[in-house]
Amino acid sequence: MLKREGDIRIPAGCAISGVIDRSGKRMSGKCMIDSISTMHDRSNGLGGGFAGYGIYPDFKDFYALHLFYDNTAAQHETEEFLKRHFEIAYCSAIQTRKVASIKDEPIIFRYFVSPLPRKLESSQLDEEEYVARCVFRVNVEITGAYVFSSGKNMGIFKAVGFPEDVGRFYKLEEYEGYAWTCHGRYPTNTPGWWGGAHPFGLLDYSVVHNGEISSYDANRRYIEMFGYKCTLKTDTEVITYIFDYLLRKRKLTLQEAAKVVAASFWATIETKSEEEREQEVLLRRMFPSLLITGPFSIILGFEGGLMALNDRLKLRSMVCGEKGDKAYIASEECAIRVIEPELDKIYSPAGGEAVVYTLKNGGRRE
Amino acid sequence: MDMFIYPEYEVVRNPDLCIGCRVCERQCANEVHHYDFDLKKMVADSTKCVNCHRCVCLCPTHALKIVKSQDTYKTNANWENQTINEVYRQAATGGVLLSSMGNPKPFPIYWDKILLNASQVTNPPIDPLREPMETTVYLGRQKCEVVRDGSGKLKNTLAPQLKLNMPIMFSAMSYGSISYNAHEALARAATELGTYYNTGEGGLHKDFYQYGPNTIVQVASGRFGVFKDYLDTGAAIEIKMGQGAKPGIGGHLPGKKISADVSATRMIPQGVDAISPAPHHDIYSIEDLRQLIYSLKESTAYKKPVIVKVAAVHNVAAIASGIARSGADIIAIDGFRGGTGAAPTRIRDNVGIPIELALASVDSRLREEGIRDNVSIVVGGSIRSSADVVKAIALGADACYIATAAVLAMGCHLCRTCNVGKCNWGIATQVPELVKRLNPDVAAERLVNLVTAWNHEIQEIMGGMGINSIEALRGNRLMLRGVGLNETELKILGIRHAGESL
Amino acid sequence: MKRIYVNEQWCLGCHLCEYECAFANSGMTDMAKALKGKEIHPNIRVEDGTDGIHFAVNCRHCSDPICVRSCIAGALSRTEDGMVQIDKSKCVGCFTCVLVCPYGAIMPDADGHAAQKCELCTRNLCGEPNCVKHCPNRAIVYEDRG
Amino acid sequence: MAKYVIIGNSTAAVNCVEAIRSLDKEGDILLLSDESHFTYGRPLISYLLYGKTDFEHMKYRPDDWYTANNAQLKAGVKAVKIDPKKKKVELSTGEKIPYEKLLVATGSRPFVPPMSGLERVKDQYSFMTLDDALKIEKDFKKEDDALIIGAGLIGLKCLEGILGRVKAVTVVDMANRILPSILDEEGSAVVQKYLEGKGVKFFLGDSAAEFTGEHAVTMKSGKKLTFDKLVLAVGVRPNVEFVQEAGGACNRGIVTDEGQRTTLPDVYAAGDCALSHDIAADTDRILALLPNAAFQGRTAGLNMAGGSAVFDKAVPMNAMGLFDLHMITAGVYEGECYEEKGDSKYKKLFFANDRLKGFILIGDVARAGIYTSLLRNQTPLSEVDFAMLEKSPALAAFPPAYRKEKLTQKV
Repeated sequence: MLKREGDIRIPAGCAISGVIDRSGKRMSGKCMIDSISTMHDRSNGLGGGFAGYGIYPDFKDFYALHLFYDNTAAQHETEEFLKRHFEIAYCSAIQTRKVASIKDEPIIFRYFVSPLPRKLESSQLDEEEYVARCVFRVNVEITGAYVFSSGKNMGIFKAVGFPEDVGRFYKLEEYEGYAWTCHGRYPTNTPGWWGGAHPFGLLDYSVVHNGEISSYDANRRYIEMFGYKCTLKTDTEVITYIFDYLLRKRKLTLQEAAKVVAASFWATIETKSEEEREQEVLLRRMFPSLLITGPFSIILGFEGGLMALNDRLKLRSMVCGEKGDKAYIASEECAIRVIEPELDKIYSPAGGEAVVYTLKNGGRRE
Repeated sequence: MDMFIYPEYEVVRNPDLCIGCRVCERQCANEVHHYDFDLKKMVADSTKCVNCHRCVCLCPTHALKIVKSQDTYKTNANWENQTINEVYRQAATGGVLLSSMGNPKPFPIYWDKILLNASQVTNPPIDPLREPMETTVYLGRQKCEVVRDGSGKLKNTLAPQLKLNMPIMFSAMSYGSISYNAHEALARAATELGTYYNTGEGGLHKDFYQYGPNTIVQVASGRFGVFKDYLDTGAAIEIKMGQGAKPGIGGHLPGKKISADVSATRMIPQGVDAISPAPHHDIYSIEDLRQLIYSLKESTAYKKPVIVKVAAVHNVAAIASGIARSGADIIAIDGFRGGTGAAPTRIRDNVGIPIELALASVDSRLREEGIRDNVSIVVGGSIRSSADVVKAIALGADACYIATAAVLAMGCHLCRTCNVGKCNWGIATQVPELVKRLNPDVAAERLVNLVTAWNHEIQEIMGGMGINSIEALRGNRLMLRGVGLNETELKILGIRHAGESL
Repeated sequence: MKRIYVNEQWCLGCHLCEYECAFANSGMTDMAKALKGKEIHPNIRVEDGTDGIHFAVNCRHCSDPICVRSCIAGALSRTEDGMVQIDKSKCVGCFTCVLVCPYGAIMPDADGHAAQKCELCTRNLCGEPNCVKHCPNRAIVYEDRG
Repeated sequence: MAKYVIIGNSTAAVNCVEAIRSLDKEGDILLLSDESHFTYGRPLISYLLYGKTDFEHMKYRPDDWYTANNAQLKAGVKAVKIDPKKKKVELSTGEKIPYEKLLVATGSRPFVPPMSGLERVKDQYSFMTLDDALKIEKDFKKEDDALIIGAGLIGLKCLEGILGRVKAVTVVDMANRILPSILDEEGSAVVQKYLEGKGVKFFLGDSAAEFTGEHAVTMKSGKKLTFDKLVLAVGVRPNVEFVQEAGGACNRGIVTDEGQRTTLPDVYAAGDCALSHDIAADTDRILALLPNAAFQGRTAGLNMAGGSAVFDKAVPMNAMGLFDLHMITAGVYEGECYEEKGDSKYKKLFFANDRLKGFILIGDVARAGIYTSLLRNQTPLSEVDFAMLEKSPALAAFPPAYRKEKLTQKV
């Protein structure tokens, strides 16, 4: 019998796409559905998903937890847990529509939460770490429950199915965000599980990824030293944790994190200016086990922006396009052209070259 | 009268091929061969033969071979010939049996029960001839604070590290146990390769201070040749707590090997036995070790990483955990098959555990405790090939120590009689005429060749896995699968059985 | 020009070079067949000195070769690139060359009728000096040292 | 006009040409020879008769030597006079050849002391040139008895050449031993015994009183000998007359400096006509040896072409083979002596004042050049392990620094 994510490691080939309006103007999720649907053949119907940023302006100070439940027992147990740790501002089932190709749907719920102040204080953790640990506990300890989105003013929507169907399933045309990413999955040895679809998120970080990294177990075994639990055993999961670790915990910049994950070759570093050389050598020496090898193209979503990054050999296709304030990232150019035929600029970033698009009014530091 | 013991190996000469050049005679320090002027031919006395193959290799007509003798006692699976002979020897001498080099007994070799992965379809293999394939390794503590200067630039808060061009270093072999020329060859090869060799516990000959940037200086229980200049000269300092070939046992270099030069280098009298105590008498506990580590760091201004070398013993994971918390930058673990210039046979053959299991348990333990990046792990004790190196790194090692392979490259034929001091290959000897047989030009070149070849193979294997930097291989146990291993073994190694999917 | 140089620091006195030389110049392909039961007359000779000193000596291919100047028959000559060679058909075996060579590196041949000397294995099938190739300790090398 | 004119076409002349060409690829070279042959190894004439070589193999240099060296040979002409003022050489034909630099390499000629009745002997031969040898080759018959007057190098090499061609050979010499110029008395006896073993008859300490007929001679001792062929090998005289008549200094040979310059401007001399300074005996004398002629010719050539060369290592030295008996000797036989004598071995080393003065090796001549080098370099014996060298010539006896210099770098 085929095992599902978490029992075994699932490599997958895929399609990714992303868009951001740097002016902060919000777009409906429909553009992403249109974009990803052009790359239909890069998916096999075993997973699709979206992440939207800026979609919950009314609850922007609350962590939006999206959960899958296999059954109501799991839901009860989880909600008990959530109540013990959070103030729940609002909770409801996530609205979906019937789509013929989307089957066996779990119970899908959304909670806007804020840590209980006394609990948070006694934990001696910062707020984000507190939330992250709670997410891990639900995912590891409660059978049949799975938190698949946990950031503020952002949300991940994913399912087993072709991505365009998933988008319609979640009625994404009704959501508006300043940035979107999406993913169509082509796993090679799983029946596909809802939780295993992309994007993978932790707090406000979300990752869509096309590739199959060869460094997986080196990365996983390292990152797990810092409290992360790779329950899905997917590349996307470990990549998300790596960025969370480097950006949130170690306070690296996006560019620095990119130089850890897709480090320049030693020989390339040799050719750089002394200052760059020192910094890059230092990063490689500090975080050698977070170097990711093997093919990948990822879009990292974060509060206020998107980052596109390829593996250092650029073993996966990925292009970036710009039109006015809008910036696009996709596995294939067609996925951009279909939603913006007239681009100011389109190019293919080099392997290891991080492309960061942030909101003009200040997103995160690069 | 001593019991006559039929030689274990016999010299066989093909009379049709022997031209009587007498090269074998001139090259055998054990005086096995001589030309008989009455018989007008070469003759050999196999009782003196140690099976070092010097004569076999140098015979220009390949007229010689050495074969296992067929003489046998009545077959007995329990009392094998060697077992019986050892009883005879001890009955005759009353002495502890001595041997050299690594444990030759047929214990399982886990390296050979582990298979490597390669990319197919979903993930491309990488061709090292076309793409960079990085094998550079930095050894030392990686854990550090992220600190920025005023301009936001990252400051280097790392502890001192060692940079290796490939994850292979030459393991400790002391000057005294091996010859001046062997030491020179190791030093020069390490320098050319961009890696390190290790002085062992015999101090560092003045002539070799020039290779200091590629030298690891060892501080062992005998403290031979340890003084300020020595510590300052090395790139790193290794505290030797134990050795895989003889855990729990000290060292004993007989006085006849303490030549004038060895004496000066070790700072001990000439001709007097050099005794390394079994323990460091200032280290009876982990906190004592911490003191020594910091003493050494203090005396070298915190500029050099400190390595603590231990033998792989049953409790190695806990020991390593203690070391990782004691200020050491690198832990070297020496498996039970590691070589030696001399060890009591019973110790060599019965004490310690395989390096594969020790490494896996140490790596897992340090990760469980979240302190794996406190230290680098270097493993030795019979790393026989580039495949062993790759498997060791995938199990969790940062780099490997090689010594037996290195002396093999220099000419050693594993006759395992280093303790006698008459090494016909000029390696494990201090006899000037024998030392001369090892031209460091040749030996260094062969060492460089060996390691370069291994490194090429490592790159090929990594490329096959789709990994283009050695960092991404370290601890990447998914790249390993066991064959013919039981559940316990798989669990300790932290790998799945072959056939189990990703 | 590449010449043979010896380094007595590494010479073990094994005398292999003498046999390899004799074999190389035997014209045969089987060493045992070439040398078995025969006295060898190599162009290279190992000197075994006192205190474990050994070194091989063969023609130095001098830049101003006294043997060539002294040869009464014009049998010895220097090739364009500097190798000292002997035309045995011209040699009458007067051994004036033996008289003058300060290295003792030219010698009567096996039957004593002509002189013989090292010609760097250019006249046999080896292609490169066989003594160098087979020296187990690189005590004999073939290098261009000017 | 030829820049360089060389009177002679043998060893000194050839080495001179090669030396000139090492410095001057252009200047015209003209060789004048009264022989009509391609340059040949003069000492080979005995080997020609002995059968160890033939006319073709006697050529001292390859066939293209003259053209390769751009040297013109005028053969069969005899130079008779030098005009050093006008810088011209006059030939017997009266032709005058101008030169810028002139080498006199005229060699020597047989010397025949006055012997009563010699004119009665029709079949008398000398043994100096290829023509002499060719004549002997043609005339001497199996049934002939040959008489050689002179038991020196020329006489005995002739003996070696003809012994197999005639019925018997008798050698007479005024001296009481053979090869007095290269052997000591004991050595002479060893070689004489060896030659007697080959059937040669010696009459030593005796000389021809009168040739009483075409094939008969009466010795001073009164002994009467008969012969079919007579070879006169009493001695040689250097051809110094050109230089002498032109006003150049001559003693028993042409006087030169260490650069082979005669006292005449731009006139050089080399070979058997020129004096050498024998450093072993510290005396000036003719050293009629092929290597010596070569060294001198080369030195002269280099200097003629504008170089600055010196030849200051002349020592008497000989490698001599008689049938299968080889001997190598050099220097003078004075001072202390180390000796080894055995059945097939005769070895004497003479030394004094911390220097090797001379040596004699008969039979085993291996590596004799190492001894010669001690002599030529005047090596202090205290710097070498002479005890080891006494046993056999070995570089191991030299200091390690010497070996390093000689064996590990270009020499």
